Amino acid sequence: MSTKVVERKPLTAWERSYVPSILGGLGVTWKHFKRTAPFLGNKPITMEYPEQKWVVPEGYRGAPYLVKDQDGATKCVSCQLCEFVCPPKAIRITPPGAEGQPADRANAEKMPLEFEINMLRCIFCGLCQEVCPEEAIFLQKDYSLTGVSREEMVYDKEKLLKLGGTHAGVQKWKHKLEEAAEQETFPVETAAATEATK
Amino acid sequence: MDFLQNLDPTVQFILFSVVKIGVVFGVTMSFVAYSVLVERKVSAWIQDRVGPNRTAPPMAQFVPILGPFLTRLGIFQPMADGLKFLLKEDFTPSYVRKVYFWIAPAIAVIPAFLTLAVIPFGSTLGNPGNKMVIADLDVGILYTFGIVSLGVYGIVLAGYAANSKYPFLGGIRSSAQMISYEIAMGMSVVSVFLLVGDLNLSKVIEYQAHGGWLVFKQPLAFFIFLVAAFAETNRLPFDLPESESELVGGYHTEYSSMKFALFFLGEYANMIASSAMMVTLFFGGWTLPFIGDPASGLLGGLLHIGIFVAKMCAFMVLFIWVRWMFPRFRYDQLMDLGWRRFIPLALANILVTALVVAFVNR
Amino acid sequence: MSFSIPAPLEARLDELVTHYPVKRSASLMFLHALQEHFGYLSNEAVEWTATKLGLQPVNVYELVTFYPMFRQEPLGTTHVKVCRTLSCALAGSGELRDLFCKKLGLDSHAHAPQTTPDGKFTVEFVECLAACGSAPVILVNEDLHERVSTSEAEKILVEGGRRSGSVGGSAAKGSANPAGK
Amino acid sequence: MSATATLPAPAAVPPPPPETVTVKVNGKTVQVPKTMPNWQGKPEPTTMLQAARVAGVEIPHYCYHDKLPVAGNCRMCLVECGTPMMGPDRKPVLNEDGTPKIARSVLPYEPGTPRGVIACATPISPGMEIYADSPATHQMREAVLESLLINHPLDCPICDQAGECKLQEYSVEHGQAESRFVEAKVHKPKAVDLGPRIILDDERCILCTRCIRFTKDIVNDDALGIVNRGSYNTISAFPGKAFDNNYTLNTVDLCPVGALTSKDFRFKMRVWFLKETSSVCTSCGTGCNITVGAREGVIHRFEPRSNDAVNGPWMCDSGRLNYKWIGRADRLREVRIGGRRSNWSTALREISGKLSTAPAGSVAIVASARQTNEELYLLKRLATRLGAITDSIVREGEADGLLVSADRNPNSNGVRLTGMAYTEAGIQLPKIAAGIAAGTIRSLIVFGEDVTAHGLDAGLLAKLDLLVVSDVLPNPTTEAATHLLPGAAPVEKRGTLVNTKGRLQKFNKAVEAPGDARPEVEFLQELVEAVAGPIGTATIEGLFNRMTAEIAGFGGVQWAAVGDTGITLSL
Repeated sequence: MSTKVVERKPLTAWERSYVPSILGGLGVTWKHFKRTAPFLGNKPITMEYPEQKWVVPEGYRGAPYLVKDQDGATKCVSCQLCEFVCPPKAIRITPPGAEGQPADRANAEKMPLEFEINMLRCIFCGLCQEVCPEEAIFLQKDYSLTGVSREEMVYDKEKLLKLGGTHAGVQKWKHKLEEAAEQETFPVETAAATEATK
Repeated sequence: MDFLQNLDPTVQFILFSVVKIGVVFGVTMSFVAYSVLVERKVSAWIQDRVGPNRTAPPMAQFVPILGPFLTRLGIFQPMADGLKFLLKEDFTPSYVRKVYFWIAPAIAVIPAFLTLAVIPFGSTLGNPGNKMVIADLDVGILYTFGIVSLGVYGIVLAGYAANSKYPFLGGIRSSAQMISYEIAMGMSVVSVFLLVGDLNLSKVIEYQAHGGWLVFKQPLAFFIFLVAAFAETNRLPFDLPESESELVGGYHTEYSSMKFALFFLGEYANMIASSAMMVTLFFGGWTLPFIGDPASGLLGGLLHIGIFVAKMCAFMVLFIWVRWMFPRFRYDQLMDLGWRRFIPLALANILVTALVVAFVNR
Repeated sequence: MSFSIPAPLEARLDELVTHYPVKRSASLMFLHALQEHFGYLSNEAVEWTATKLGLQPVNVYELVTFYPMFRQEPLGTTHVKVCRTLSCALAGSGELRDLFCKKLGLDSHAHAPQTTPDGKFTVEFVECLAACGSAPVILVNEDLHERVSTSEAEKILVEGGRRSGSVGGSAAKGSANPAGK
Repeated sequence: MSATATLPAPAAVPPPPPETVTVKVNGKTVQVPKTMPNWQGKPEPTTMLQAARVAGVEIPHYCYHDKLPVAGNCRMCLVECGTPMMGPDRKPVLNEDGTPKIARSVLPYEPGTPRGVIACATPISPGMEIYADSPATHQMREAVLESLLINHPLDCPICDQAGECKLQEYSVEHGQAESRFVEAKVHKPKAVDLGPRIILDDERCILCTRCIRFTKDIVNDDALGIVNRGSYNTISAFPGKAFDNNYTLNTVDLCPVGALTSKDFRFKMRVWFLKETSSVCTSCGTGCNITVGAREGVIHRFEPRSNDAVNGPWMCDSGRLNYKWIGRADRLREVRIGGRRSNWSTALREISGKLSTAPAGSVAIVASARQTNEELYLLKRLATRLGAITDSIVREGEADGLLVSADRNPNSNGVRLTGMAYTEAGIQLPKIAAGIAAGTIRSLIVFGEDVTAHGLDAGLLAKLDLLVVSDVLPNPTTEAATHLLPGAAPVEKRGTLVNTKGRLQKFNKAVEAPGDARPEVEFLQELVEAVAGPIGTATIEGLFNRMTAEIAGFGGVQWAAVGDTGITLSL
C-alpha cells in the first residue's frame, strides 16, 4: 500500500475571491445553454421516449420469451431447469406427463404442457437463458411490459412463443433423428420415428 | 378619462391604489408562474435537456404551427402545475401542530407581496400625480427591511409545526441564515442612502436619474446586497433550509398541495421583490441613462414600466442561472461569509462612504 | 404360419440333449438344426427350443441375435455372400456387390442381408471367407466362387434365376413367382 | 438363488465374525471382516469394494448392487491395488524401513503398466493396499466413463433420471469435461414399450444388467436379456412377451441411468423438485418402507426405502402405484352433520354430548386395520369408557411369496394389540348387526371402513340414533352417516403401524390433507378427552409412549427408539 499525497497548490487571493470560479461556471453553463436553447443551437441530448425509441444494446436483458426453431416447433423440452434456477420463482412449468401431448417436433419426446412466466416477478437476471440446455428461452429486447391486471402479466406458453419468435440454431433432436435414420441397425424403430417426424 | 380627473382626490387615490394593487398582484402571480417555467427551461437547456414540452390544453393541437410550438416551449405547463397544486390532496399529518402548520405558509407568502408595495415600478401614468408605486413611503427602505424580516417567521414556524426532524433542521438553519444576512444586507444599503440622503425609494431613483446608477458608485454595496439577496430568498448556493440531499425538503417536507404552493409562491415572490429592490437601488429603477424625466403621457409611463420590468427580468434570469451554476455552501462557510466577510466589508463601506460624503462631496 | 417339427427331427434333438451335462448347452445345436430345417429361426422355433431346454425364450433369443449365422428372416433361393474383407475389398468386391444389388434392384448401402421381393436372391456382405489368395470371392449357397469377374457374376445371377428352390421354407414362395429377370 | 429366501431378508444380521483382515485403503490402515454378507446375506470373502466402504471410501460402480449377484461388467469400479511382495523364499520382501514391500498390480504382458482390478468382485487379501485415489485409478475411471458415454445420447433435458443419474454424477465427479468422440453415435431404439409400466430407452442403457439380474434372481421371472452384438447390444424382452411381473418398477430404481423409466412417473416432474418424506406403504401387511416424493402438496411417486428387516430395497408395483386415490377429486373434505356442511367444533360437541349420555352397551365401534396404533389406542379408550362393543374388518388377498402379504390391512397386529378386535377380527360384526336390529345398540362409530359391505346394510344403519363415520373417500357408509368427519390419508398424517411380522414402524406426513380434513388422531383426541376425560398429552409422541406403557404387547417401546426403520416386537 502506497499512499500518494496530492500536492494542492495554495489558492491565491484572486482565486479565493471565487471570481475566477464564478466566471468559469458562467462560461460552462453558457456554453451548454447556447448549444441547447432553441434559436441558438437546439441540440438537446434528451431522448423523447414514446416517439423516439432507444436502441437496445447487444446483450441487453429484457423480457424472457420462449423461441421456436426454424421449423416452427417449440424448442423447450420442459426440463424445468429454468424453473429451478429462477431466483424469484417467476417461471412455472407444467410437464406433459406420460399421456400429455407429444412434442411438436421430431424425437424430442417432450414439451411443456404449460409454461408460465410471471413478468411481475421476473427480475430479468438471465439465469433461465444461461441454464437452458435447449436454447429455448432468451432474454429479448422488450423492456416496457404493461398490463392492467396481475393475471395479464403472467405470460402463458402461447404468448411467450408468439413474442419470442424464431431462433435458428442447431436442431439437436432433428439431427439425432437424421443420424439414426442413416443407420440401418434398428430399421423398424427408426422408421417409426421417421414417421413421427411428419 | 375626464370623469376620473373630476373625482374627489381621496376617491381617486383609493381607486388608483386598488387598481395598482390588483395589477401588481396579478402581474406578480403570473410572473411567479412563468418564472417557474423559465427556471425549468433554463435549467434544461443548461443541462442539454429539453424541459417541459408536453402539457397542452386539448384545443392547442387544433392551432396549426403555433399550438405545437407553444406546447414545446411549455407555455401551458404553469397552468397544469397550478391546477395540480389546487387539486392535489391537502394532507395534514396527524402529528403536526395544526394551527402553526396552517398559518406558516401564509406568513411565508404575505411579506413577500407586502414588500412590493413600496417599489416604484414606473414614473407616472396618465397624470403627473399618479405615481407608479403603491405606497410612496418616505421610509420605504425601513418598511422593506421590516417586512422582509417577517418572512423568516413563516419558515421557522413551518419547521417547528411539522414536528419532524428534517423540517425542524430546515427551520433552524433558515432563521440563522436569514438573521445573519439581513444585517449585511441592511448595512450595505446604508451607504446608498448616505449618498442619496433620503429613505424614499422614489427619491433614490430620482437621484440616479441625474447622478448616474448607484451600482457604479457603490459596487461593493451592490455586491453584498446581491449575495445577501440570494441568501434571503433561500436560493442556491444558499438553499440550506431546503437542501433536498440532506433534509429531504427542509421546512416544507410535510407540506403538500396548496400549502406547499404558498411556500413556492413566497420564494418566487421574494425573488421578484429582491430583483425589484436591486433594480431600484442600484440600477436606476425605471430610468435609463438617457431617459430620466418622469413620463408625461400614457405611452411614456408604460415605457418606463417596461424598462423596469425588463431590468427585473434580467435579475430573475440571474437568480435562475446562478442556481444551476453553483454548488451549495457548507453551513459554516455560509456563516463565515456572512459574519466575518460581509458585515466588516459593509461597515467599512459605510465608513468610507461617510467620509467621502463628509469631506469630498461637501 | 403353422409351426411343426417332424418327429424324426424331434427325436434326433431329444437324443442330442443327453450329450450334455446341462441341457442349456444344447441350445446352439438345436438352433442349427432348426435353421437347417426351416431355413431361418422364427420366434416359434426359439420358443420351442426354450421349452425343450427348460429355458426362457429370451435366453435363446439372445443367442439368435448374437450369432450372425442365425437368420430370423427367410432367405432367398440363391444366397450370395460377397466377401468384404481387405484383400477382396482391394480386388473389387465392393463393385461386385454393387453390381448384384443394381441388377436385383436392392439397396447397395444397406447393412443387413437383403432379399429380393420375389424371394429368389439374398445378397449379403460378409466378413472373410478364407480365400484371400484368390480374391474377390463370393459364396453362392454352398459353392465358393473365386476370382469372380463381372461376367461370371452375371452368369451366377442367370443361374440363380433358373434355380427352382432347394433352400428351406422359402422355396415354395420363391417358385410361386417364377418371373425372373 | 430362490427369491423367496432372499427377499424378506433375515431379521437380524449375524454379528461379524471375529476374524479380520488388515488392508490399506488410500494409505489408511483398516481392519475389515474376512467375510461379509453377499447379496443373499450369506457370508462370502470380503471384496475390495466392501473393504473400501468400511474404510469410508466409496468406489464408484454401476453394475454392482448390494442385493444383486455380482456381474462385474461395467468396469466402473476399477481400482489400482497392490499386494505384499513375496521373495523367492516365500517370505515377504521388506523395504529399508522394515515395512513390507508392496507390488502394484501390473499387466503381465506389458510389465510395469498399472493394471486395475474390479473392486466389486475381487476379494481382499491380507496386507493388500487399495489405491482408490491414485492417478492410475482416476485415469481408468475417466476412460471407462468415456467409453460408456460414447453412444450415450446425452438427452438429460428430457430424461426422467436427470438429477438422480449415476452417469451424470460420475461424469461430474470422475469424467472428462469434453467429448473427444467425433463420429456418429450408434442410435438404438428409443421409448420401447417393455411392459405395462416400463419404458426402455436403449440409447441410454449402459448394459450393467442390473435389471436382468433383478428380474431373474430376485423375482424369478427371467424376462429380460441382452440381444444383438457389440455396439448394438440392447436390453430386450422376448418379442411379444411383456415385462409385466409385479416388481418391474424396481428395475427403474435399479437402473443407474435413464434407460428404464416408469410410465407412471414419465415426464411428470423433475426429481429435484420432489420433497422426500420417509413413510410406510399401507397397501398390505408387509409394510414396505417407502419414500414419498411430493411437490407442493401433490404426490408424484412412491419409492422403496431400504430396510433389510422388511423389504430390502424393493417394493411391489401395486403398492408403489397405490397413491393416486389420495389426490382424487371426490375426497371427503367437509365436516357434515346430517348431510349438511358443518364445522369441527359443532360436530365434535354434538358427538361428545350424545356419547357422554349414552347408556353403557349402546355404542359399537368398528375400527379399521388401516388405522394407526395411536388412533386405535384412542378409540380403545373411548370404547372402554362407553363399554362399547368393538371390531375391525378383515381384508385378505393372495400372497405372492415375495413382498405382497395375504393380509391386505397394514395394521392387523395393531388392531389386535390395542384390543380393538379380538384374536380374530370380524367375529363381533354379526353381534353388532344383531344389536342394531334389536335396538340395543343406538350409536355406531365407524372409522375408515364401508360397513355396508360387511353385514351392516343401509337399512340397519338407518335405525341408529348416531352414526359417526370418519373416512377419506365416499362410500355407502359415509352417505348414511349422521356425523361425517373427513380424515387424512396415510401420507397426510403421522403415526405407527405394526406389520404382519410384528415390525413396529412409523411414517411421516408428506402433504397436507385437503379442505377441512384432519388427521384422525387430532380430532379423536378432542373427542376422547371430551367424553372420557383428559389424556394428558397432546402429541403423537406422547400418545405413543402412553400407549406402549399401558399396553403390554408394545413392550414399553419409546417413540424415540422406533427410528426410521422400525423395531421388531415379539408378538
